[in-house]
Amino acid sequence: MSLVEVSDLSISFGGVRAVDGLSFSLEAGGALGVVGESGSGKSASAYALLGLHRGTGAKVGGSIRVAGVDVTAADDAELRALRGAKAAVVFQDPLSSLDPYYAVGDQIAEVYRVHNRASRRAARARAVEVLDRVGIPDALRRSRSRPHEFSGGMRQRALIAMALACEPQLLIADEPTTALDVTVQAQILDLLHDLRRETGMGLLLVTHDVGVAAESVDEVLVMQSGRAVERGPVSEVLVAPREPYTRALLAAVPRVAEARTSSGAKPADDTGAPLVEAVDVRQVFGRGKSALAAVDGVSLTVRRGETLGIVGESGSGKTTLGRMLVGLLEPTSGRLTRDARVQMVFQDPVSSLNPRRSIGESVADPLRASGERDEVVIRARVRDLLTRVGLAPESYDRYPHEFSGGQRQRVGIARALAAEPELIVCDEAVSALDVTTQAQVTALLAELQRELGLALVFIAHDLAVVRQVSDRVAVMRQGRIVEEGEVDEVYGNPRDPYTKQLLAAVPALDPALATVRRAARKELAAA
Amino acid sequence: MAEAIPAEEAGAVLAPASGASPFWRRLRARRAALVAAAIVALLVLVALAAPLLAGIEGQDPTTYHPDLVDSATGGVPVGSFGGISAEHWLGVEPLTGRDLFARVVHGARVSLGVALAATLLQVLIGVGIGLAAGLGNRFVDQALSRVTDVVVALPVMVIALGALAVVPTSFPRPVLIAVIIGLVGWSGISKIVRAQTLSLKSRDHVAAARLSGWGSWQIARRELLPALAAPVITYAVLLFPSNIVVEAALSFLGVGIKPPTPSWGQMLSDADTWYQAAPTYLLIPALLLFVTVLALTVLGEGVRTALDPRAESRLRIGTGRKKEADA
Amino acid sequence: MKWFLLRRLGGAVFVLLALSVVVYAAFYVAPGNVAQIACGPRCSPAQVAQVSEQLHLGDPLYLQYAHFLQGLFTGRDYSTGTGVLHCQAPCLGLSYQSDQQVTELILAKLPATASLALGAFVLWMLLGVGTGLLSVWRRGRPTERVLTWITLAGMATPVFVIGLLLIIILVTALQILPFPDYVPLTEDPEQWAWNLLLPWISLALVSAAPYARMTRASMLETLAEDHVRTFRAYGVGERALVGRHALRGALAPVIALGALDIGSMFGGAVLTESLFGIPGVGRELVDAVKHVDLPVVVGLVLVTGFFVVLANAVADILQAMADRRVVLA
Amino acid sequence: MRQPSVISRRVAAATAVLVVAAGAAACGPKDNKGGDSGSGAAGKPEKGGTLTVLNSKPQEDFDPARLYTSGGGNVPSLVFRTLTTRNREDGAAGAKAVPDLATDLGTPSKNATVWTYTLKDGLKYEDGTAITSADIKYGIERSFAAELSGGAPYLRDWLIGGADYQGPYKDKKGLDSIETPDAKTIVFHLDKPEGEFPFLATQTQTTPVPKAKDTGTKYEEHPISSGPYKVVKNEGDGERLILERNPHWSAATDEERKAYPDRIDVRSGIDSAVINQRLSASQGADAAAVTTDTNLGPAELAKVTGDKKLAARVGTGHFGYTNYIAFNPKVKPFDNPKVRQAISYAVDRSSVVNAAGGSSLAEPATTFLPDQAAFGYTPYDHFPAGKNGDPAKAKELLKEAGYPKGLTVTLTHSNDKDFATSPEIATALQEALKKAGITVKLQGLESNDYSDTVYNVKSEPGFFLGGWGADWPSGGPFFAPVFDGRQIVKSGYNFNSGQLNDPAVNKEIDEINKLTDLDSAAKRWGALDKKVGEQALTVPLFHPVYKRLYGEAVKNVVISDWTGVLDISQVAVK
Repeated sequence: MSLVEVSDLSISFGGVRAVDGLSFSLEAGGALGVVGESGSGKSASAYALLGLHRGTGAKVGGSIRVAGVDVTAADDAELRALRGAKAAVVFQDPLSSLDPYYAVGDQIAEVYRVHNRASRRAARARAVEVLDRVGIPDALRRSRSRPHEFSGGMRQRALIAMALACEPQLLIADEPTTALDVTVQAQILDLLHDLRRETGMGLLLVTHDVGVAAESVDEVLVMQSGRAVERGPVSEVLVAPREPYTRALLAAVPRVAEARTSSGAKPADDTGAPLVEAVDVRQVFGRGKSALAAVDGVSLTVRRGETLGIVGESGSGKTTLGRMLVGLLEPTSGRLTRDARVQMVFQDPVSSLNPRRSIGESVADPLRASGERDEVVIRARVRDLLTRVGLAPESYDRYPHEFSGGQRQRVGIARALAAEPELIVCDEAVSALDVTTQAQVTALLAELQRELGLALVFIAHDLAVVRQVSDRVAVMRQGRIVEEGEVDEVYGNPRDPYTKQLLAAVPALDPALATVRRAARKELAAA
Repeated sequence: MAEAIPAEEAGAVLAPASGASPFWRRLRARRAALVAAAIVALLVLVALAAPLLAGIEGQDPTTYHPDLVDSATGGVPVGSFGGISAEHWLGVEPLTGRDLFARVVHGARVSLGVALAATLLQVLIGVGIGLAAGLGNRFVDQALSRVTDVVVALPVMVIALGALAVVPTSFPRPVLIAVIIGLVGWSGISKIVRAQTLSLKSRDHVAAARLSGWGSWQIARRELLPALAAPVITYAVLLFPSNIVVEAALSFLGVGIKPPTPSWGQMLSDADTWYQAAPTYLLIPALLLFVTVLALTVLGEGVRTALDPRAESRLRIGTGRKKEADA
Repeated sequence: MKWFLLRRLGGAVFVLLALSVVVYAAFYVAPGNVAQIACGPRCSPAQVAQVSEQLHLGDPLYLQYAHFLQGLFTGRDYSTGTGVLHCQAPCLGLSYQSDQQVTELILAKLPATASLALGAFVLWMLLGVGTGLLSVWRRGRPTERVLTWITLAGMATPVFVIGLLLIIILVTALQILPFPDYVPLTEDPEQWAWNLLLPWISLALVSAAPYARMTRASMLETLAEDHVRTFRAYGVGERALVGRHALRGALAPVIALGALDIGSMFGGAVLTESLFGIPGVGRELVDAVKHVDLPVVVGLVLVTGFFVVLANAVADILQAMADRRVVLA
Repeated sequence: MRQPSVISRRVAAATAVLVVAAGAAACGPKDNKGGDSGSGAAGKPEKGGTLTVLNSKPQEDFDPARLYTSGGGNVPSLVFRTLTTRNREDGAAGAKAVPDLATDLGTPSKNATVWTYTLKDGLKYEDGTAITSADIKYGIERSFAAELSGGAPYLRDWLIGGADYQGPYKDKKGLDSIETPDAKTIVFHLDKPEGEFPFLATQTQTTPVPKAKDTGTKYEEHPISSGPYKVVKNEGDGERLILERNPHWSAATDEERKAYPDRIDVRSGIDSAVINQRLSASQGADAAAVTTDTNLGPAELAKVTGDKKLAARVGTGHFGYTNYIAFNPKVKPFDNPKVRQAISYAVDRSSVVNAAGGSSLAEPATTFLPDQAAFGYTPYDHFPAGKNGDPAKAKELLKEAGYPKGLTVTLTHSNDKDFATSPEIATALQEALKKAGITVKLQGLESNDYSDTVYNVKSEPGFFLGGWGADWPSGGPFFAPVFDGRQIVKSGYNFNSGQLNDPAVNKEIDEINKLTDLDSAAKRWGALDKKVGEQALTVPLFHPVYKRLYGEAVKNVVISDWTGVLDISQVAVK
């Protein structure tokens, strides 16, 4: 009798049907990856395994059996006994998945005591044991500190430890590494891999990142808008997909290993004066002992028509540098000259547009600011821009909440173009988007660059995307540029060890390589 | 008087209220808020039409009727229930014999008027100082917070008596009282506005506006103020009833509205000893004050949840009842 | 945190000085012949002049304020006719009305206000948080609707109306409680509590309402947080989720508000004190202002100001701790 | 005395609830047999027990030099004996002065400008030391010191050199106009004849203070007692005062003070409503309780009259006080007597009485002097307004005065709810005058602001509410300060609001002051009041009536016509 048996599962929230007739099963000890874009219903299905939709007003149809328990029929007590003991879950955002007021050790002990008769002291000992098992140094002392004293990666390890505490038969991981940096992501995936080998527990890994799936699961299930599209061993589906959707999905995934495909951009015009030049710029936040140098002595130039990629993990100072280049932030020291009109495209589609103003008005903002008063001219100009970025001109009077993330980024781009800039700084402009939308938006940017001779500064943490878009690339670490150069040169044979470590951590699409690269990472980490 | 003003956060969340229509739909959905809105509308109507209503009854708030009170027993109104009769719908006032209905109706005009003016003043000052503290540099922020501390620390009693002593008596007293209450109660709003401005400042669309070339005051007007409307309105609607209570408290301490202008607070303070001899004299203003403040608070609550779309969804999560889930 | 405390301390000193200047200026400008009032209605102009000279009322404002500051830091000497009375620092001067040292006067009045404030604080915290917790625990059910209505009613009634109703019911009709007549704690604790019960209850009923609302709002907010979902996914029961996690999350902002309110309570709940005849700081302030007794008013405003500023600092600290999760790694 | 601070009506800030408790054992009607003519609980009063006094106002400045009392005050007279004091008998006799420390009421000589007193034998302080005339001289001199201000102005005005003397702390040599030839006698030299000096001698300023024990402003904490009780505890400048028997007081030398209770506990700072509530409930210690400063308000009165048992425990008294409208003839249109007379006709006294608490707490007045024999009350009503005013007559007079279409005036009043100059009374007058075509605008001032404005010649409004009380029951202190031209004070508090400076009136006042036969003096004051009344400088409105509750166990309750309230030196609780 298999560990998980789901047949004809359907979930709908209010009128929207999120999951429609999904059936799959998972053998004990097996590892299944559920891959799909946002809105494909992958997370909703995973949560249904633990009956988490109960009481939220969602309508759940079909049957779900987990470790011998019929979840839909189980009463509250039975369900609670299942959650944590037989099947445990690790959520996406380590930032908010732990209670900020209790020590990490106590929280794990609390979960342990729900399922096992144990004294408080014994539970705490168990907590320290599992914390140590997931590789948290000096586990006893760290078990007494509170979540905000842990880094992102450490907190995700603590959550995995919490899952291990009651030795469940099944671990459900919902986008466990999406919020982490690529190097930390690799460590977490390796940890999951070792734990499975050691405890033999089943793994249901939900992710939008095909690479992550390739590296850590045996079989993969591709989902699209609530339905299963294709299922099979990872080596088959990811290498020779049968379904057209899977093929399109894989095509849209940027490869860090491949060179730029469409490099038809005009050669960088390095004759004219640079649009923006930074010489040893620094930006220090806070004062006295608690001062933090976000950008610590960076020099770079951006020429007309060129695309400079800036890549680095969180806390590397790449966003701060971007804001300084645009002039939103004055550098604490160093020189920054800028003789060009600059604009910016932001990361978060929700916060980049004023929710109370129609998208047409948002795009018209720069025009009004530059003194244009004639409504007819403004409206016409905005309609052109909307069409240019691939949006229906009639959507002038519609509100941001009526658009998807991708469409909103297009509005952001249209707004940037309205000011007829010579340089656009894109700060993680596509990081929040699904792979397919990501590909369309990057293609749009490249098209605009060619047509309008724009210079682009493309800031991102995803090395693969940066490679597809940039002519030159700079790798940043703790406020400094550790390596800079032609994109193929830097990606081909990186000189700086940090760049090497970064590139090694990016999950490869080919599962066969996975074990080889995992070994290489271990040896690099040991060095 | 410190305990009359609730300084709690309104708990309003800066949820991007997507457009106006859903707000009205949600507000209509809340029955209690609708009833409250009706009561408030009725009260405002009564306050505005005070002379008309008193005219219908054929009385006015100032005429003395010595014959309707029994002088020997300390001025207790003649007749049952404080002298309620055809001419005097709510009876008469002990000692003076003035018509209670006319006084209550005119009192509504003063009490509601003063509270409204005070609330508007509080909103103006609060938003002004809150925005300045939020947008200004560290030094400005610190200085303004200290100023707020000074205002919060000054007991309203001292300000009231100080102002009464300084301002010439020809100055209309209700306006003076409204200004005094207004000067005291704005710290709650300024705290909220400052907090929201700080979080808004870091929003991308504000940065985009700056990049488009707008100056910081234009940004305040175009980007910040519309976003501040929701929390400020919610807090103001809650502040309004507490201002009525403060006006009543000031009259209670003898520094509020001065006779012969009637106000509910003043009627309450006169009536406190009559609770046994002429109970209606105390109960009518007390009841009216209670109903008004309750209606306004309920309306305020309704407005708050209507402006915060996530309110309903929060209620259901985790109530854990099995049968509802499988419906 | 050290930096924060230093800045707030500096701020507090500034606020207190500003307060004393504002009050001095207000009273210096206010009409009302202080010397005549201090001397007595039938004093001859000569006598009034003597009193005015003795109380330095003739001096310009800045000189009077300088005397005040000198008294505050080094103490001052007053002639009692036959000898000299040294009022040591921090000396807030002598009351014009009663020639008592203002510092002594306030210290005599503070216990009454403190007992009223602290007793009421405990009651309204229990009542407020309790109602909030209950209404979250019973959310969606009729009890929550009823509790919400009671809290809204609580917010809608001024303290002197509730006090009156309680007196009518508990004292006159049922005669369970005696009419409150303040007995100092040191004299007879049992009587002290018994007499303060009524003022505590009425103050608590009015002040508990905002706490109930706030507890409910922040608990609901915490219940929607991810970490509560985590624990629910690990089989932790609803009661533990509400009692342990949601309540703990709500306590910090509630206590911060509590600190703020108790600070202003030390300013003397003027209304409650007058209604129940409690010889507290609030009533003293009303009398002092009416008799234009400047030293007492300045002294009282400074003392109440001190408590309010202290409470603000404590409230901000608690708020900062509560928002610690925002300032993450 | 303008506004008697000792006896004040219900204070504005008080909030009140009156309970009518079922009440303890009812006690039968009292008979006034025996030497003790007081009412109160049945049975013969005995010594012992503790009398509790529940007051709103503290016994502030409990120093004989600083107290402004009428006849030595109620609580103060238990500790401070004076040369003469008020007769403690019930009713009209109570309005006379009797000897206390002195053997007689003083022997006047040189046309009543020199008064000589001899002290009784065997007078001792609480510490056993003897009381000498030098102590009395020093006691009076102290009241001139700036630090100990607050007393009545008469010693300063009457004694030779009184105006410039600055008290013993500054002028070490003392006041020559007081001589002490030997330890038993003291002679006062006045700058003009004062027949009523014995009344002045009842004030606490004539209480002996030994120079050795004087501690200036600190003396009030523990003044040396010469009366039946000594101060055992004085907290918060009179907020809590405990008196116990003074062993060295001898009843033989003091027929006036009965001093039955062993201990008197004076508590203050209590809400006046609370006081009335506790006195009517009369539970526990409150059964043996009285009040010396809180009257029944109108609302409480309504309940009391409905309950026989409670009504029996209410002491009703009349204190010489008149509330009136004052005119300032220097301000138009009040310079025209016809306008003043028109207003006198238009006044509706019944609605004013209601605003002052109803007919049992205020009696309409048509004369300036109070309606008590001691003041030489001579009834007159020059401008009869009847019960509710005579608007027709008033209009007629206004036409004659040149205001056919009526006129608009401003009435100034205080904002305090003191049932005397309060907004309620002002609005009552406003309504009445409207009927006579006179539109009245109200100007309410805060209490301090009000006194400064109306009692200052420069800022005195034309038309304002006023009130005047008696320092002692005689026409002199009541009539002279308001109508004597020489008492107009240019800078400082002036009480002659009409600013009348009529030589004939001034001369008659001096003549009456000369008389030592107080009865004939009273008749002369009555006649003078009637004559001056014709000028309508004031419109008398009402005289207050004081009603006060006392505990069930209180015996021998004496209401004297001098103070109008219960005399604490007579009551017993056993």
